[in-house]
Amino acid sequence: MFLARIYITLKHGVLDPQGQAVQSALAHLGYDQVDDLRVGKFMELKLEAAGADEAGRLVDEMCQKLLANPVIENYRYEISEL
Amino acid sequence: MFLARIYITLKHGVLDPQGQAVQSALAHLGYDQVDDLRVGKFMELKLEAAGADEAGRLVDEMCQKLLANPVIENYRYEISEL
Amino acid sequence: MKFGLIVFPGSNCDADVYYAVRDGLEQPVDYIWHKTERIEGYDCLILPGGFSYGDYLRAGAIARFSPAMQEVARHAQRGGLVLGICNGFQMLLEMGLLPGAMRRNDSLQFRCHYTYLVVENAETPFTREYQPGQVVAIPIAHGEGNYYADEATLAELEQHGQVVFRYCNEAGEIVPGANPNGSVGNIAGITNRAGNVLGMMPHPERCAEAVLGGTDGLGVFRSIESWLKEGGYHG
Amino acid sequence: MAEKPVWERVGLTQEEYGKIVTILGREPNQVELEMFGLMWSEHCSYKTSRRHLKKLPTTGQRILQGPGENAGVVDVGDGWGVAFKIESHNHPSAVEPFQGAATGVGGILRDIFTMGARPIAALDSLRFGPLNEARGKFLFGGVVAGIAHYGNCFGVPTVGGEVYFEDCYRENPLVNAMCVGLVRTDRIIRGRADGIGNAIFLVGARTGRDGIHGASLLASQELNSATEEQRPAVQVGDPFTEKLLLEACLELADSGAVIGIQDLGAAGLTSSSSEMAGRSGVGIELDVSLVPRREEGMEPWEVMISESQERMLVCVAAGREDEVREIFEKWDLNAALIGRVTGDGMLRVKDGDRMVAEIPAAALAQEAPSYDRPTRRPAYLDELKEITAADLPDQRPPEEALLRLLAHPNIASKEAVYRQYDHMVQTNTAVLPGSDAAVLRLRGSGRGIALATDGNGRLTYLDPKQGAAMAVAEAARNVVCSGAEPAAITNCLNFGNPEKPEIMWQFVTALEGMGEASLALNTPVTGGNVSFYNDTDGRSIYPTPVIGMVGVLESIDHRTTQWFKGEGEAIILLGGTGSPRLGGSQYLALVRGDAHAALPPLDLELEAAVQRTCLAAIRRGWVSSAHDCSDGGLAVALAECCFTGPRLVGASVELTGDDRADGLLFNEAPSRIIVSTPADLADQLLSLAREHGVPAQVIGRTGSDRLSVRVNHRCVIDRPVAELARIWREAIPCLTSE
Ligand SMILES: Nc1ncnc2c1ncn2[C@@H]1O[C@H](COP(=O)(O)OP(=O)(O)O)[C@@H](O)[C@H]1O
Ligand SMILES: [Mg+2]
Repeated sequence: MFLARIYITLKHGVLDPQGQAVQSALAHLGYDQVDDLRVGKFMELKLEAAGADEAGRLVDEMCQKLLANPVIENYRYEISEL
Repeated sequence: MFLARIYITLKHGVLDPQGQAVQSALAHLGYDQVDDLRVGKFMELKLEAAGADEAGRLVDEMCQKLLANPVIENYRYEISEL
Repeated sequence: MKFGLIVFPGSNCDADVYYAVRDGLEQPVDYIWHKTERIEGYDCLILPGGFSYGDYLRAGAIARFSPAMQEVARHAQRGGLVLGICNGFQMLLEMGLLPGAMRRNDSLQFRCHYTYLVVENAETPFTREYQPGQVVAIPIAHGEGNYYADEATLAELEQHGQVVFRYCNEAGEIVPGANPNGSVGNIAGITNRAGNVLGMMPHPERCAEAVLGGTDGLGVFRSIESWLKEGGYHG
Repeated sequence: MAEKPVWERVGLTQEEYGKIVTILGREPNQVELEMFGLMWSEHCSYKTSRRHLKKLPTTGQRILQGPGENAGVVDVGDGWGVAFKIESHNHPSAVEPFQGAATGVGGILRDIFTMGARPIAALDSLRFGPLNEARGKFLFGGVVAGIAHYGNCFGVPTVGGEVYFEDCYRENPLVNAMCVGLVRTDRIIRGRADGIGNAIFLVGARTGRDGIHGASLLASQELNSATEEQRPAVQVGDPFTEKLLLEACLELADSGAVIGIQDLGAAGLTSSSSEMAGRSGVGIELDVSLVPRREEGMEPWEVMISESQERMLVCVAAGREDEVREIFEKWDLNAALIGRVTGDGMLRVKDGDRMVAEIPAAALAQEAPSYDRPTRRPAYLDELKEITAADLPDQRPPEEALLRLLAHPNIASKEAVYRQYDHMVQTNTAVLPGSDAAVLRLRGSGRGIALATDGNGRLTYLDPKQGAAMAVAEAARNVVCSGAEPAAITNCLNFGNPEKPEIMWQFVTALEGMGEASLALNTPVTGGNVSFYNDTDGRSIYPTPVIGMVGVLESIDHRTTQWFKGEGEAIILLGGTGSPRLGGSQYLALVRGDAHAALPPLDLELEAAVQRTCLAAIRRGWVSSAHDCSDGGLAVALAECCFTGPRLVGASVELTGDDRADGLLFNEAPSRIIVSTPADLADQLLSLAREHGVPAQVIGRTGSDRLSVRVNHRCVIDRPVAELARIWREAIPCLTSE
């Protein structure tokens, strides 16, 4: 059994309205030293696989097919054995 | 200048509708070896601070005040110098 | 009697509530910009629906820091009436005036349609013009209305009659099929312990006029009116 | 490999490049070339369509603003105008359905509030490939969610629209968004920059590299694997910023400091500045270094053509600049003074002190090339036959056909779509989605408006002229059924590659039909949008003109819905039992696999008379329900009358005619309306129809919990309404959850 941690982020240059709004809310709260705030997704899942390589291959596939939107998002992931 | 990576996840025991939906969509695609999928948020931000400790303290405050909702969410973060 | 309606960047049901109070209830009402630091002379403050700050991060999370929100909290503390509708309910949760939190609808989709609600507590200042157990038709329109509270909190809510509205079917049965968003216990609206703060996901202002297809929502406004007339706290 | 010639890199021809050199009297520099490339693209210049669009009727009593501005405006009385327009976002939605559709909504909203109008309603007309395929589901789900995301957050009710599924839209979906706004007639703002020395502000979101070489180029060429490469250009919509921009712009309009406003759409700053200057016959000088940026290191040409969303160009009276700054500050938006109006007609772009472009503004906007492309009548039209029920080998039991039609996604309930849209916000929606047209009350006036979109690519493919006319007729019929008088239309013309003579013929011929129908039904065209190059790997979509219709209700009390209200009422069919021809019908597609055959005829005089009769009867208070017959013919329309309301009402119907039962039940001849009326008023209604020269007959009565239909005294349909309703309701949710 493996644990996958997946990080999905907006591609560079793609507008992040959410990040903008959160950053300006932080600024209003006095945290004006904050910059370049971007909001992405973080997923955790468990999966059965023959080995870490196999698990990585599967997770990569899932990201491409469903978890990330390749048109505007990048993804990366970490696999660890449970 | 520091980079903060913030991970916000739903607390254990709080049902995650999004995680469930994604997991069942994966199962539809044939990935039925996946389990316990949870969807959270991932934020990256840059900030000025006197040192890593100070940066950590600030990020922790921001999480408590705004970035996470303590009723249903947990957060953790990593600070690295840029 | 005077109503105050707090307007946030991204509010979009503010005018609807305004007209429901002004034309439906025929009572005076003012818009109050969220940056207002001193709010005096209002008997009921309303947080309208919409997408304050785009609902980015979490619905209602950013709005709670507006200066006007401190005034709303102060008004509530003194026993004044506060009504949060939809996004307003979400704000009340985020600022802790009401317990619990909202998650995304279990369908993961925005939902807009009429729902049936059963009035579980008809003794609050917001529901006293309804009959206990009355079934009313009031529309919802939200993507994050999936109410959550832990078991202890839920038990408290139940024990003190704080669950005011639940989603039900036309016959008034509280069944899973009548739950549009996955809320625990089909909860659609709750009050605080003192009963002077109500948060509800459905939009009573959308059915306060016959031309809109229903008037069941008017009961919420009429209740507030009668409560105030009978000596409820005036700001 | 030889390098591409410069003109090709910006999508122009050698001749067009030559014309630019003549205009400038020199070679263009890179900034200028990029600007010309976009402005002279098909998408921005209408170089193919312009001369043909001119033939549409555009004037009428109610028309306050026809084509040429950001939106048309009709007079609805009491000093109020309704601004409205429809626009396509087909190619961006094919690449990224959610954001493509969302930014499509954002764009059309801006077109409305640039006019000084507050958006009060949105509609969407959508086409996808089959819903039982993964791509169809993916695009459908993403597009609907994207429209919901933007419209709901912005706070405009999405009150209507249409969705069809056909093979030809598999790779190239259609996403047409319409917006309707309300404006005081003396407060209409236009996209002008009058008055030398007046200030030019860029307001709203900051500028990034969004959509550079994206939207306009995408819309001006066919989709193929090369377009995949353009993905990084995808724009993300920010409805929250748009909402702030709306409030700020309307506040600015109230201040009286505004001379004109122009939204930034395709070709961004280039098109907005040159169009404003062009309309006013002035010049504009602006400095790109003053443009607030989101990204570092942007070149002047990138700033000039960026398609970042949620921005407006505003011309403000000199001396009142601070008022603008104050208003935008209140709404946490940028307002940058980037230039001034000049007197010499030149668009001058500086980067600080450096001049980077100098072009006559009119050359970019109004003097773009215009082509009279060759046309050829497509050969397939000559092969179409007339098919009637008798030509179909064996008759299916009509009841079975009805059940299958009700479950077809083109006919089944669209609730799965519109329940994702907030269709009630602003509390004006008096008839919610689910009837022939949406009705909005106009607060305080006692009047209302009815809104519908209609288009039928299949019919237009089979007969471009009549198909386009039928779209106008159906849209008008829909608003009439809702109690409104048709007032004006906007159109979105979705076609294939116009460089193919057959496509061009479809386009020109469809416009003729649209023009004729608009004249006959007294609904002038106030504007619209053309989307060409809807082809994938050489195959074109059906020619799909979509009509957005605005009708006016004299009194909101005239609003009428399509469903039967109660027992014992007379059911009257206005317009007759139709035509034996089955071409284009859902029924023919069902039994034969395709519907390619000659269309039933359209008689515009009859159409107008049917509509007049229905409206007169509604105004006299005789009509309990009115529903037009369209997809699936009379049988499907009857079933819908039974189960689309808040409670189910059965009906027993008796038809007679020469045609076979399936022909009578399922033909899709136009100009027919099913009306229900209290039994004692039926005779009056029939004689009213006679006065208008409209065939009309009582075909049955409401009552019971079944729909029973007899044709020539033989029972052909007899089913519980609840069962029909279930089939119709569950079809789309079922298909999408598979
Ligand atoms: N099919 C059409 N029929 C009539 N007018 C049209 C049509 N297509 C475009 N127009 C008009 O041409 C002008 C330019 O259209 P468009 O480029 O879509 O406007 P915008 O720049 O506001 O997006 C508009 O005034 C529009 O109403
Ligand atoms: Mg425009």
